[in-house]
Amino acid sequence: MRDRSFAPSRILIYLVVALFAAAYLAPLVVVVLNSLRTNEEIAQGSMIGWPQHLAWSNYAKAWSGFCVAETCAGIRPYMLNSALVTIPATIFSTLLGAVAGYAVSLWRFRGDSWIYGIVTLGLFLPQQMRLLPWTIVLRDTGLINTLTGLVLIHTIQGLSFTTLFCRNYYVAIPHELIRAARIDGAGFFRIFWRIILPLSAPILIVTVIWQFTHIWNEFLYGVTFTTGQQQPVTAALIALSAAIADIPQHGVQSAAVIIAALPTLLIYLLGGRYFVRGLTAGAVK
Amino acid sequence: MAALSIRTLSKRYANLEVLKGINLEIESGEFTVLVGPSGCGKSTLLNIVAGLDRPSDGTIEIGGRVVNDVPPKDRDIAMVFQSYALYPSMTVRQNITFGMECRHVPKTEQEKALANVARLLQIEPLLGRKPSQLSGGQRQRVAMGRALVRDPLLFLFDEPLSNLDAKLRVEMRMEIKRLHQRIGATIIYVTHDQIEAMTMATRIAVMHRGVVQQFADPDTVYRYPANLFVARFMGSPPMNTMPGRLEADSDGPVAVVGAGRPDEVRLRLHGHDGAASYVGRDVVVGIRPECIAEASRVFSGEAPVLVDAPVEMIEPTGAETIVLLRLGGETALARITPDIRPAPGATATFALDTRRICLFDPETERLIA
Amino acid sequence: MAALSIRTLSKRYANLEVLKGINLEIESGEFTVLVGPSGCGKSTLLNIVAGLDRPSDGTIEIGGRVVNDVPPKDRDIAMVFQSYALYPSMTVRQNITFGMECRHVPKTEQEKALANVARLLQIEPLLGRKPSQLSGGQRQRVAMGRALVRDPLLFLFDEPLSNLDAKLRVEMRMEIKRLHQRIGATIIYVTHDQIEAMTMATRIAVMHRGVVQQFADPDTVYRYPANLFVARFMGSPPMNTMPGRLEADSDGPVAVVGAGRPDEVRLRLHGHDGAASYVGRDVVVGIRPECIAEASRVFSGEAPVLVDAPVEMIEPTGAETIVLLRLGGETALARITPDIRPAPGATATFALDTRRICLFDPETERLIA
Amino acid sequence: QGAAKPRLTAISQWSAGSDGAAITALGKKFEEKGGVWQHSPVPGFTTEMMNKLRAQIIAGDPPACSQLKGPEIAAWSKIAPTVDLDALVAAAGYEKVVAPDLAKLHKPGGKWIALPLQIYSTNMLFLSKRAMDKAKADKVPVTWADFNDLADKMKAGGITYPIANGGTRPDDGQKFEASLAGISPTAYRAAIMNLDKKALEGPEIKAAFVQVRKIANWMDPNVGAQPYATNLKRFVDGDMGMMIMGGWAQGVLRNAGFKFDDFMITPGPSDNGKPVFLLNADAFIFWQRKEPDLQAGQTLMAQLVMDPAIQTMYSQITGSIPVRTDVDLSGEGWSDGQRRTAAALKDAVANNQAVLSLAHNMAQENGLTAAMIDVLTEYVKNKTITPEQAVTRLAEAVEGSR
Amino acid sequence: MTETVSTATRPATSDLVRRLPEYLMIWVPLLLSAAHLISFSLWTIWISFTPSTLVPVTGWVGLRNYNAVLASRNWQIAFDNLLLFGSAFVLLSLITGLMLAILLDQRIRGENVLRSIFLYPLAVSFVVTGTVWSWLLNPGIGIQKLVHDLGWTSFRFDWLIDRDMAIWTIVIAAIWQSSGFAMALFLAGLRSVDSDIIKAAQIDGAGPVRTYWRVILPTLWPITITVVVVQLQFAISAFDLVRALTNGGPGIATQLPALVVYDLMFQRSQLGRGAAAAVLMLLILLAVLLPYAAWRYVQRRQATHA
Ligand SMILES: Nc1ncnc2c1ncn2[C@@H]1O[C@H](COP(=O)(O)OP(=O)(O)OP(=O)(O)O)[C@@H](O)[C@H]1O
Ligand SMILES: Nc1ncnc2c1ncn2[C@@H]1O[C@H](COP(=O)(O)OP(=O)(O)OP(=O)(O)O)[C@@H](O)[C@H]1O
Ligand SMILES: OC[C@H]1O[C@@H](O)[C@H](O)[C@@H](O)[C@@H]1O
Ligand SMILES: [Mg+2]
Ligand SMILES: [Mg+2]
Repeated sequence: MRDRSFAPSRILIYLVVALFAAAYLAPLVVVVLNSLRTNEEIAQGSMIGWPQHLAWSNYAKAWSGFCVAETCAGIRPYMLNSALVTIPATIFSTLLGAVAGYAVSLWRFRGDSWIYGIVTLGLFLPQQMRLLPWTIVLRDTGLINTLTGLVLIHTIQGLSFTTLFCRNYYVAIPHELIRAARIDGAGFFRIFWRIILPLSAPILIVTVIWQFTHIWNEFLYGVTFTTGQQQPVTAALIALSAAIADIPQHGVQSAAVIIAALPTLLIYLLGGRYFVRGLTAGAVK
Repeated sequence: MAALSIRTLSKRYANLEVLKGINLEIESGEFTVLVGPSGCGKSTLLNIVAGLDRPSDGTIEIGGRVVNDVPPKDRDIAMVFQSYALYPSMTVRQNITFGMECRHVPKTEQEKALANVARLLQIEPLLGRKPSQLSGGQRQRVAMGRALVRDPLLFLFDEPLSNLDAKLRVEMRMEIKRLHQRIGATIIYVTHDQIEAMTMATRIAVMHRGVVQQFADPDTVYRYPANLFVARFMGSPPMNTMPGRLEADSDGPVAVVGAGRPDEVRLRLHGHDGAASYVGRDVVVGIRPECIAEASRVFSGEAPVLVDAPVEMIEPTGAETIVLLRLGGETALARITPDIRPAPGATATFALDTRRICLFDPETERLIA
Repeated sequence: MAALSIRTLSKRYANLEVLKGINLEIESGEFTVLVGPSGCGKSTLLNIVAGLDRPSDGTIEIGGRVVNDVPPKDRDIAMVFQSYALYPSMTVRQNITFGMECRHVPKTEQEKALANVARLLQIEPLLGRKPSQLSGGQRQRVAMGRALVRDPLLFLFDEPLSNLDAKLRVEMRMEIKRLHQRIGATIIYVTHDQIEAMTMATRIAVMHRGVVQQFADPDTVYRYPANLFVARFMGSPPMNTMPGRLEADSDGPVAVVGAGRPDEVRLRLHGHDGAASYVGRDVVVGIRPECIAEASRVFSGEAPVLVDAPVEMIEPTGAETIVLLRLGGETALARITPDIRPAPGATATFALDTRRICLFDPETERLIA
Repeated sequence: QGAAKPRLTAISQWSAGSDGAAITALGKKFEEKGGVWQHSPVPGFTTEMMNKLRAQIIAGDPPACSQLKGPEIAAWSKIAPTVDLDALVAAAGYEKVVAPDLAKLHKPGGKWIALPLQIYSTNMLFLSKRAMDKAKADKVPVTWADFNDLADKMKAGGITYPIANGGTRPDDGQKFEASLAGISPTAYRAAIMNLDKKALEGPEIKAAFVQVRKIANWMDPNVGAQPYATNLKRFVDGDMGMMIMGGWAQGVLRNAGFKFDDFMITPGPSDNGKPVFLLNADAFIFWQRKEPDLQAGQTLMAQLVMDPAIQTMYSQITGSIPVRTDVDLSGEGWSDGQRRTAAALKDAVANNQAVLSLAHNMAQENGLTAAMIDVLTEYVKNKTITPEQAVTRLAEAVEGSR
Repeated sequence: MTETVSTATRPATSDLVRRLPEYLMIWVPLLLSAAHLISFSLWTIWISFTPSTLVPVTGWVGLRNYNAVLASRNWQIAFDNLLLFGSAFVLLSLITGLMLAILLDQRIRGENVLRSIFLYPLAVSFVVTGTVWSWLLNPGIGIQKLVHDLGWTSFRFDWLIDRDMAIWTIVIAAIWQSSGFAMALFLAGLRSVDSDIIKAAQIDGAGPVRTYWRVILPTLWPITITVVVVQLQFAISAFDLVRALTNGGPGIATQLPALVVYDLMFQRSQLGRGAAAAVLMLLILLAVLLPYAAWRYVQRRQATHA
């Protein structure tokens, strides 16, 4: 129970927690260690081991050295591409989802629950099913091979999650607040902007974290709908890992994995506390 | 000209009829209190008046203008909510000026209006705070400020005090009343606390199941409740209501409780004009607990009717003693002076204020006299 | 033997001292009510008695046994919580028998105990339901059932009625009282509702800021509040307290309010023995609103003291009229009969029950006489 | 003036390692000739490359040129118009120097629409010198019996895993195709290339499965699904002995800094003593474009691909052999392995023992290939499946996927 | 709460024009989202009845694609795996998440750090998770190799290459990646349990185990259901992770429906069959979601009636 006093059982608790923490950290530790070992060193022994001398060069190579075909600029340009897709798509899908969730929860209109139900079903529609239809859509909108196209895809697909979570969060906001504002003469947008949005930090943090990591980590659309220099960072990672015509580059690959994961890891570490809070507000309704 | 007139107003949600043909005419400057048990439709009515909800039927006029199709902000009303509904992310100042900002009132005028209201409500020191930094009473005041600053034709209050603790509630009650007297505004005030209703209203509308049961000044509602519902709803402890019979002797009508029993109680009626036609029939006899008191009590100078009754239980509250007694076999409550503590089980003598007895038709439950 | 004795009990949270040297001796069969404003430490004290929290200092004896180191389940107590704390996933039956299950009471005995309690509380038809399917009053009863089934030395109630609406609260209050009379249990009951305290307690402990201000029977607390805090806390509307001076003439001591003013009020004191030493000094004069009434009122057969006072405002509540008046320049509330409605602004005559005046030392705020 | 500056948009999956290096070199040549080289590598598996290609085609914006090979050339040519390369091929005299079976794949409608660039045999046998020493063997195995013998010897010589191998799907497929083709090229052609029902259930198939099981038993089970390259070091060090692989492994070995003296490359086992060549050729298909600069780019690209110097350059980077049979491999940049591969091709063609690789998508379209490889990979990984069961399953897979 | 603000005034034409931006802002994204979901699903259903291979074509082949998929070993294995993987993963991640939540609920030191440790895998892409776990679990280069190198050569941990156990490696990696999500929800649930209930249980004499088991955990049902649905959805559509970790192997022992769909559609160029497999996958999803939706509906009804 929530009791500080009983010592032996608390030692056991700390022990178990420590074990779990170690298990959860292990993969990260392995990758970090490998990112500091040379390929030869890894090939000698196993994937798990201490670096004999710190091979910082892996990072240099991962960041700006290794080649994807004729481009030898490392992971750097791909990171930028990913950012160019992820940041706007995260912002758009979050904002639109917030507006939609706000409309659905606080301004009920005819047919809202149907639309809302369908939109949330989108959480469950398998990705593979959408690849070809998106191809056709992007063709018809002329957005194929543009980052804009990817932003569009991620914005629309992201709406399912953002709408669901924002709506679940907003239903707990007292309706009287909206009523008061309407009497004050505020319209739909002013209410959203001045009253709802300032209350939304916890849920916006959740949707931003969620959208950001999902879009950042996405691969299939990223390689299919971009060309050459626009590819996302996941493509560069795959180029490193799926190299069939090469000796495994585990050291560089590890360094690249870490660099590529930094933005999402950071966003989780910084927002993690709010994430848990907002997640509950948004998920359990 | 009526400040507000509501005609044959109905409201249905799906197959639930929440308001059934409401008619109300409210004069300018009146303090109308809507009371009724939870779910009777008070908030719905208020929301429709405010324009936050649409009536299914009927018309609403504010200041002589039909407003059915006018959006809330153009109805010249202000509303105070039970939860205060202060904008949590704005300071008190912004909460109060937000409406003016929406209506594009010039900054200087905003400032002036704000200063006026803040002075009136004595919330000047709070202007920079966020609602979360205010106590319940302060929040209440800010909510009021937001309404006052509009200077509207009509104020709508939806249970503005029900979130306050008892002490603060009494204070704020007086404050609102004083405010009403000072600015002479027209107010519609929803509550389900009948003490609030009695003490604040110029007229009370008692609602039940979507119907206005009675719309009259507080004294009328208290002394001549239109029906059993109103009789039992207003007053705490509520009016004692006992089955009885109406008889008549040479001196006039007599209400008999527990007729035929050895301990039957006969209550001579005075000035109950409508009673005549009920002689010989069953009635419901209503008598308020404060009309049953210790034997020495004098009711408005008249010699009281004295009755002996067995005491079942007493509850001394300090300021008075509540006595549970039996009248003609029926249970009734009496409110007597705190000094006197009749022993449970014994019989004591009580003074009755028979002039204030109410009679109801047991079928229609309506007031006879 | 005391059912519970608490000695020099203190509790600190970090640098906050929540309880400061509490001493209480509670006899077997007593109904002790702990009252006090929010945050004064009532729940903390109860939790410590229950063993849910540890005291920083002091000892607790239950039934003569020091229980400081005894876990809650072995203290022979039962507790009813404000939120009822029913186990939401269990049926009413399971809620009641869970404790016995934990103590490995044989099934048949569990059934018997359950049946007893269910009959006593008339909750037999509810046994199969989940808490979510119960009304507030029913939940309350189940929570009580869970406590009763233990048949403990000591019952602890933490504001068990505060989640109920006014009507139900009054009913449950009576029910608990009857229950106490029937089973003769020792009860400690926390509330911040002083009507509950007055009507239920055999003794009331008034707490404030972690200190027991007064521990006495309800009448004593009401009539002889140990200090100004208790005087103002108990009673609604609260006791009028006005600065005054104690003088003396040949007939004995006189309390003067607004001394020197043209409208000064002189109140002759009777039987205020302790007053003598304060003659010529400032005092605080306390008089309960129900001790100021219409001129015709007779207080326990004595001829009342009559006073003329300007009326500021009236609040007719139906059952009575609350009058805001001025006594020697000080504001005071009176409770008069509902028939009489003095006009605000005019002067009216009031009867005063001077025997029940309280005097307090303005420095120590303690009761003088 | 007048002519547009040649520009080429190209898609391939060659993004890393020797593949990446080779195509990059090709691009340099293209630019040297005054062209604009716009290559889009699609990292990942062939599937991702094809997704990309499909998306471009559906969008009406196919690349001027893309990687594609084997029967897929015919299949894909049906969904979008391709370029008629006959004139360019004729001008380069390419037809004469390309093996006829190979040529057929690149002119599905009778006209050249795609150009093969390099050739591998997927059943070359790589022998580790150190392992041979440990086994005290010096004879290069010719037949499967020799091979099995040598493996046994290696095992006896203390090599726990005589076969170095990867665990990917093509790796598993290669073991089977090498076995079957080595046992009977005729049966291979009938069963695998022509899908003859009787041949599919014939005794050669069963014999091949028996041989595959032997190979599987000599492999390190711990490899899991890792690519073969993971084991290259152990192979060179002599901890593992032999590897059945395509010549691309040379490129990888060289890239990784291993010396060519450490291993030997020879045609895979063939029971009739004559080399069997499991043909795998990478090619470019050319998609119709209206833009003059792209058309000019396609012409330039086609010329480059058929150019013996370019093919030489390319193969020397990747470890393949040129498509052109008239390139002289005696020069410096060529390895013994490549020379042997080229010789084997010549022999095999002469003896009608050059067949198309199943594992590398040369024999059948992808759907069928994948269905067959399902059976093969399961068989390699699951030793409880008997050869008889495997035969039945393979036939069923072919049936089910038609 | 069913009560909501409804639009008060019947929109007159001028009103409509004035409120156009807000209508656009609400409806355009929502309709786009709904339209893409409906049309994509319908499109896939349509394709599943056509003879499409490399690219979509018109035509009608009835149930042929469905029969072919259902008859294939790949699908059968994938389906069986889904049952095993789905139930094992959901159950174990639920238990793991709950256990972590209970442990963190003990007011232990460093809770923030620990919570971050259990949450960070959520930030990592499935591809990376798959790759890294394939390193760790591969007996030739991972944990087994490490232990062997340390001298304990009889140690075996080779599930990745064991046909029967390989599916469990996916379970392990998936749990590692997503049990933090379950933990977060459960932790919040535990924290919102009325502390009076726990006190009541203490007085009733329930020990810690009994208190959790009988009193606290049963209140977590709604959260549990949410977790189950989210994890189940993850299990059913698991793709990147499996592809990077086992790619369906050894052999085809770890096929899963999502892999089969992708493989048929894009690797084998059998669009029609791939679409049929996708529709079958959707049906499996519906089999999970419909009971959930029904449960929610009943719950909501009960809530409004209470
Ligand atoms: N949007 C709605 N849809 C369906 N029923 C509703 C809606 N809004 C209110 N109701 C129902 O209408 C009835 C009246 O509700 P209303 O809020 O007006 O009651 P009230 O008198 O204000 O009660 P309270 O004192 O509890 O505030 C209730 O039964 C309520 O459930
Ligand atoms: N765990 C704790 N840590 C710190 N302070 C606490 C803790 N528990 C209670 N307190 C403080 O102790 C004081 C007394 O709290 P307690 O709950 O006993 O008051 P109470 O009299 O029961 O009030 P209420 O009527 O509101 O229930 C409060 O100021 C409260 O904030
Ligand atoms: O495994 C890698 C090899 O696969 C073959 O199918 C391709 O034709 C080669 O170009 C490639 O290097
Ligand atoms: Mg209401
Ligand atoms: Mg408390």
